[in-house]
Amino acid sequence: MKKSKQFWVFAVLAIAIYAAIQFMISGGFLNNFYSNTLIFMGINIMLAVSLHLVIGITGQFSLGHAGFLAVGAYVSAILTMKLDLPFIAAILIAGIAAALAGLVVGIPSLRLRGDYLAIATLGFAEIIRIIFLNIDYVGGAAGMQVTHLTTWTYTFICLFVTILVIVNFTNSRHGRACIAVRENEIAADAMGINTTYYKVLAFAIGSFFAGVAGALYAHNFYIIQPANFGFLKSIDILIYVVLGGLGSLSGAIVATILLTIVSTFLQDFPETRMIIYSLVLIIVMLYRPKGLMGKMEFTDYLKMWMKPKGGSQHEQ
Amino acid sequence: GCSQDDKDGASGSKDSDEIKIGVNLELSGAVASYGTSEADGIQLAVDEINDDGGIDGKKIKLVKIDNKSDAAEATNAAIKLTTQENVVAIIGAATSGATVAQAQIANDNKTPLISPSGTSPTVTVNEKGEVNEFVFRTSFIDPFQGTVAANFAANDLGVKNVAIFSDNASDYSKGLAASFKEDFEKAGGKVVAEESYVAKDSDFRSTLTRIKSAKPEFIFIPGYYEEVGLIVKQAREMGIDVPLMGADGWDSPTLMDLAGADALNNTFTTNHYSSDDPDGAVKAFNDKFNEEYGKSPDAFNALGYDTVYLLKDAIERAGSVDSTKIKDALAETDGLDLVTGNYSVDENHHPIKSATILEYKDGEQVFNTKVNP
Amino acid sequence: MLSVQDLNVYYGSIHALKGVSLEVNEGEIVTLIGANGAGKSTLLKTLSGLLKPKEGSIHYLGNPINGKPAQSIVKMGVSQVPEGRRVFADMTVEENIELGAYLRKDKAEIDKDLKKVYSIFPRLYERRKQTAGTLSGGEQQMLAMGRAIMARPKLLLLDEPSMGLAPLMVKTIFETVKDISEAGTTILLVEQNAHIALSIADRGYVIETGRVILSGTAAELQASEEVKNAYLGGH
Amino acid sequence: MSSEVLLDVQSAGIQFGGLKAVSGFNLKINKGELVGLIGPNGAGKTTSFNLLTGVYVPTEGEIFFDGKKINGLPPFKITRLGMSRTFQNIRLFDELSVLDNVKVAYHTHAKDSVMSSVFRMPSYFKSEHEMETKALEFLKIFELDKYKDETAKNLPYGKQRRLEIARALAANPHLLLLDEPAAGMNPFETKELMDLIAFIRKQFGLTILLIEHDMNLVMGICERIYVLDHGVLLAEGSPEEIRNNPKVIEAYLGEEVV
Amino acid sequence: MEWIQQLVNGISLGSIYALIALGYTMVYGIIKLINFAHGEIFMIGAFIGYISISGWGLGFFPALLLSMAVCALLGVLIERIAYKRLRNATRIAALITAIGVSLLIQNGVIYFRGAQPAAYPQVFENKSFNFLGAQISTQAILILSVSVVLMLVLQFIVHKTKIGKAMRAVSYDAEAAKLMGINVDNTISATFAIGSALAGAAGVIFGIYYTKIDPLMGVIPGLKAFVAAVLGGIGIIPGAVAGGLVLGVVETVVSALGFSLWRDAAAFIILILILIFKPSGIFGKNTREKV
Ligand SMILES: Nc1ncnc2c1ncn2[C@@H]1O[C@H](COP(=O)(O)OP(=O)(O)OP(=O)(O)O)[C@@H](O)[C@H]1O
Ligand SMILES: Nc1ncnc2c1ncn2[C@@H]1O[C@H](COP(=O)(O)OP(=O)(O)OP(=O)(O)O)[C@@H](O)[C@H]1O
Ligand SMILES: [Mg+2]
Ligand SMILES: [Mg+2]
Repeated sequence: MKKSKQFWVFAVLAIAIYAAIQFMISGGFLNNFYSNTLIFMGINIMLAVSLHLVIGITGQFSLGHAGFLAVGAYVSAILTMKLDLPFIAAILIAGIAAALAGLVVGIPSLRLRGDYLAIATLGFAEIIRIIFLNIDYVGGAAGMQVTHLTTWTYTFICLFVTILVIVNFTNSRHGRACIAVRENEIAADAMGINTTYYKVLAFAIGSFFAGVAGALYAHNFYIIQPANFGFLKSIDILIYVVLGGLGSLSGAIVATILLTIVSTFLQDFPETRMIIYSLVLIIVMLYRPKGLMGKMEFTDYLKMWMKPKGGSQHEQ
Repeated sequence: GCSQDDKDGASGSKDSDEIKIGVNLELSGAVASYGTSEADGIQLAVDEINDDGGIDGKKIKLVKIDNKSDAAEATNAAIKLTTQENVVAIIGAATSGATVAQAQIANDNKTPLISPSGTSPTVTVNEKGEVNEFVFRTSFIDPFQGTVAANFAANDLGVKNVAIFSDNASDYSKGLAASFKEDFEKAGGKVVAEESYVAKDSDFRSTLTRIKSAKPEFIFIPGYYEEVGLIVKQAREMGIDVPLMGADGWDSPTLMDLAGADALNNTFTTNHYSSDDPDGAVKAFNDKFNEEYGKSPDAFNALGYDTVYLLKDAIERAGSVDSTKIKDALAETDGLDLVTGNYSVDENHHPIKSATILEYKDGEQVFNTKVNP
Repeated sequence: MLSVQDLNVYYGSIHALKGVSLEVNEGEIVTLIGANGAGKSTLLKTLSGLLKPKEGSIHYLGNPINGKPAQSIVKMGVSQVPEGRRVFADMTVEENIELGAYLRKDKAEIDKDLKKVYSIFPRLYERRKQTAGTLSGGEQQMLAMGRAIMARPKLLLLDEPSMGLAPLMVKTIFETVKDISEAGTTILLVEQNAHIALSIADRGYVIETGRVILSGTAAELQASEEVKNAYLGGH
Repeated sequence: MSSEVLLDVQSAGIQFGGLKAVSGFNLKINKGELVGLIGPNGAGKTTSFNLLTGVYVPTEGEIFFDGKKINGLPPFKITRLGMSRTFQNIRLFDELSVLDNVKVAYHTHAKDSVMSSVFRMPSYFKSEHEMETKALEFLKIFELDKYKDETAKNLPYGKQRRLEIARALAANPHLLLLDEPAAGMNPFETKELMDLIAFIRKQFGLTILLIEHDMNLVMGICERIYVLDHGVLLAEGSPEEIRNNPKVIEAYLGEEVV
Repeated sequence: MEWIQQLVNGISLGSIYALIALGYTMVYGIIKLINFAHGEIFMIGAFIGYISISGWGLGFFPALLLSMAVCALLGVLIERIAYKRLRNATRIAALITAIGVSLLIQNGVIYFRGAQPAAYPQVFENKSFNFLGAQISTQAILILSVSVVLMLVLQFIVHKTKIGKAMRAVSYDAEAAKLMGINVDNTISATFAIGSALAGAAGVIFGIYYTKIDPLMGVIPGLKAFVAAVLGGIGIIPGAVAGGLVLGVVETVVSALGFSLWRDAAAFIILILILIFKPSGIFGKNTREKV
């Protein structure tokens, strides 16, 4: 079938990218700085893509993604540092713990709409952060030192799985149900869709991958502190999703890559860095209010390109 | 770290007539005020040194990176400084957390890292108790000031029942509170109230009300002047008139403005130095800073400034810009006179500095006692 | 009174009006009929200044008004009852009606008109303290009409005023339209219900995919085979 | 009219604040009937639809569908029992394609689980295929198949109405509720719609309840008509009876009627 | 006695939140924009007051008025430059721009003056008097009364004046508002002007009450004001004050019980509980979309 061919193209392309980069890292062509930037980028993409499922696909305005990142980071750190579990197990359990946290947060709050939901999720994320702040077992404000275990390979595999699962989910009847909830909740309900179930499901899946990202995050930056997971972190993730184009997974990826590059590049201008960064944000939004890619995906462009007179085709 | 063996060979900057020093500070984000203050102090010192002909004829070139008060960014910045910029050493970060985030990188890349104000013991000694070979600090560690304050309260002020009001978001503050408590209880005193606040709060009245009803004779407030100024002011407004005491985090001319001279009467701090110390170096620094920035320096300015001189001394003694030699020289620093006091380093890379106890009297910081480690 | 020449309007790349020209004389009721998506609403929105035409001119009382902001066109006496009612959902019925008179300053006259609106639509009076969003579809349509009447327009643009109304109410609305017209207001009426529209109109235009394809007096159009087949349901 | 009762509303009602929007509403529909619901604006017609479909929970009375009590059930459960509707103000999934709009409605009849779609197991492809063919079938009936890839919100109004009906049909209902399906259509289009309603009713063996103000349509195709006024039932009967009912004429139709 | 004192503490903290939330909810209610830059306008307001009092020696009232005027202007400027183009874009897009503006102002101020705090000069003597054993400061009373008075004024403007009705009309349907002859651009500018002037006033009063101002001072109060506005019901002016007071009292009570570290968490738990039982805030009408 056509869809499965698409999958294989995607898979081969992904493996090629992975191999090329891995080769450059082990061959010493990419120094530590670049490989670390790539890892950072990968983690950010996972965060953006998982939030995209919640906001872009299901239309639930969550401002609490950093909370699930925190759960993943802390749980995985406890597992590797205190319980000496292998990293892979820590990654998985971190995802599951974050998904559970997603359920706990989602079930009461997803009945709220719009900004009320935003503030409730923000509140939950802050509560999560404050809980970690007050647990001495994980170091309180001083945080927890974590061994560096994240590698490009781990990052890539997790990223690949994240994208694959979310793309496949989106392009299924379940994903369509989520989009229907986004487009018109009342009509979705009237069409027999259990809107609460799908909202919570999307939220839990999104949280799961945020948790996985958290595990990679914790094991990449040597230390985790509650201060790293404040609401500004949630906003950073939100920016990726919106800047790329709400509803476009490709957009979320492109925006994350671009912003990470911009941010890295701006390190050379420490005093004006945030000024330029904020100007970039404002200008992009002013000139591309629908985000860099609007609702388009790479595959849409590909189709348009292969079928020049194909008009407006929309997949998903 | 397999690609790091080119460290000594290919790093072009090391043979040039410049010494590249990385600066990895909180220039934006939540604690930008600490980072920017230190950056000012650092810049002043570097300008001075360069105007004087540099270190062994080589000019210092700073490579500044803003870590946005975020540990992840700090890690990233440290990697950039070590692997891209090939700096000789890194100064930063202002907070312990962001410094710890770089410690491993400094060790792996054999680049000395000096935190001007990372006071937590874990900055230089990791959780397993091993010393981070390449990591140093300019400031005291927390326990030392806590001990000094506890002894001062118990012996000099002779109080028995005290309260502690610390900043839960800061490991600095928590560390001080813990060591104060331990030593004060050892000295036979009693802690009748232990309360916390969170940095960036502005209203402390409800907790102060609680403290007041515990009737302490003395309150230890280890925190940064931004909050302490408000705490002192609000405490006095609420009729709490017992002696208050803090540590070097209090040191800033702004504290006086925030709290008001009256409120600050009957308060004490431990500090590295006294800015009205007649000692020439301190006065010269004060004047120069005033001239350059149009304001009086605070502790962060001074620590940033001193960090550059600490490094300069090590490079001169190492006689080379080889990182390992600089590290060795840093570890042997002994009796170096800095603005923030006479500095030596112990085997845990903790500084051995004398502390001064200052008292605020009608808007003036007055020298009270000097305590040697 | 209103003269439109060669109007071209786009939505992005969609060419919605392709060279539309029409005239409305003082005191007339002119109706626009046309299938769904023909561009009728687009035309009315352009006349009110909500859309900017790419080409062409609109003259109202001899003055060019194309490109002017909506509020200055309203000030000149052009008022519109928009498609889909567009009432201010969270404001009360009364507040909605009062907003119709936003640009007027004559308090006494406003009160009089308010009473008049309530007498035309007693249902609105019953519901005057209710928020407009909870009104039934028909009630909202009445409200939108009432709101437009409050502006005392010289030219009233009506976009499908009978949509969703009960038969009795349709009658009331069209009687009201006639009354308003007799009181001296010129009317441009967009309507799906071509029977009724043509029965009260003086003249009409037929629009199809952005073009005027037919025009004439109401009687002429009612008699036209083309109109009969396409818009009157074949009889 | 001796066949099975499909919908049985027993003195249902709802109150908003002080306003009794609908009260003491009794309605019985047999399997296979086509029933009209008319009444002045604000009479409570849409509200009674909302009661039936679970959008509002009745504050009084009971509703039985296919013998089951359904008041209090959430809308999606009622839909799954076999009742679907269109809305007075069109509510499409604006950004979805025409085809996907219909697929969403078929959703409840597909079987593949979340896991099977995420891991693209055979049941996923089977169910996608089934959904696609079914959806296309419905689109064809409504002559919308050539717009299948168009974004729903870009359709002209009349086509949007048709799409809404197609979507409601794809939910595979026994009872279809249509709220003013002919609103905004000209007489010609209304005529087409009447034929279409008659067709789908026969094709799918549907029972239909519709709200409409266009008397040509109501009188033309409904077998029985209920008249609501001020939230209470004013009359019930055949089109002929209703047309000549003086109370209905006074409250709703006006003197000179079709 | 301690409890009366704590209640007084809570109310005075709450009135500060209320004061900031008023302007927030105003802009929020009308434009439906979560104006993240509100906290930064508040900060600018505080700095203008500071400069005019300690730099130019102005008195309290002239400084307050000046700060309100400059902030109003700044608010309008921001709206015209950064938000106007996004009127037809999604609300989240506008939110991101607002975040951008907020970062820009914060970091712009840091760039020009550094991140260190400044201390407000003492403008008037802060006397405390004793009420049932609790210390009440005159400034706390001033803040509470200012908040309540402003609330009444705003409520009057929005519900009783023509411009207020125009604002509400614009908020529900800008296009239909145009058809009423309402100048939508000017109405929105007026909304921003009023909201920002309120932020400016709050900044000056905050400065006087708490003494410390810094470039990041707007972040937390901005967030708290947002929470207060939502708690009270988005766009509902008395709701902002009620939300602010509830927030203040909850935080204080939690601290008073000795859980000061859980203070913010408790505030959010209360928020979430309230929203669960009252999904559109304390004063929000539970209007469901009519189907
Ligand atoms: N906002 C918009 N964006 C893009 N296209 C639009 C927009 N509004 C209308 N159109 C398109 O412009 C054309 C004319 O639309 P318009 O609303 O003027 O039709 P109409 O004659 O009023 O139809 P109806 O009888 O359904 O109201 C249609 O093809 C419609 O799809
Ligand atoms: N959520 C609500 N809150 C308050 N009143 C409501 C609500 N929903 C409906 N109403 C009121 O109930 C009455 C009935 O409304 P409904 O929409 O059912 O009328 P309808 O018969 O469908 O009219 P129309 O033919 O005009 O659509 C109206 O007066 C309306 O104002
Ligand atoms: Mg139209
Ligand atoms: Mg209705």
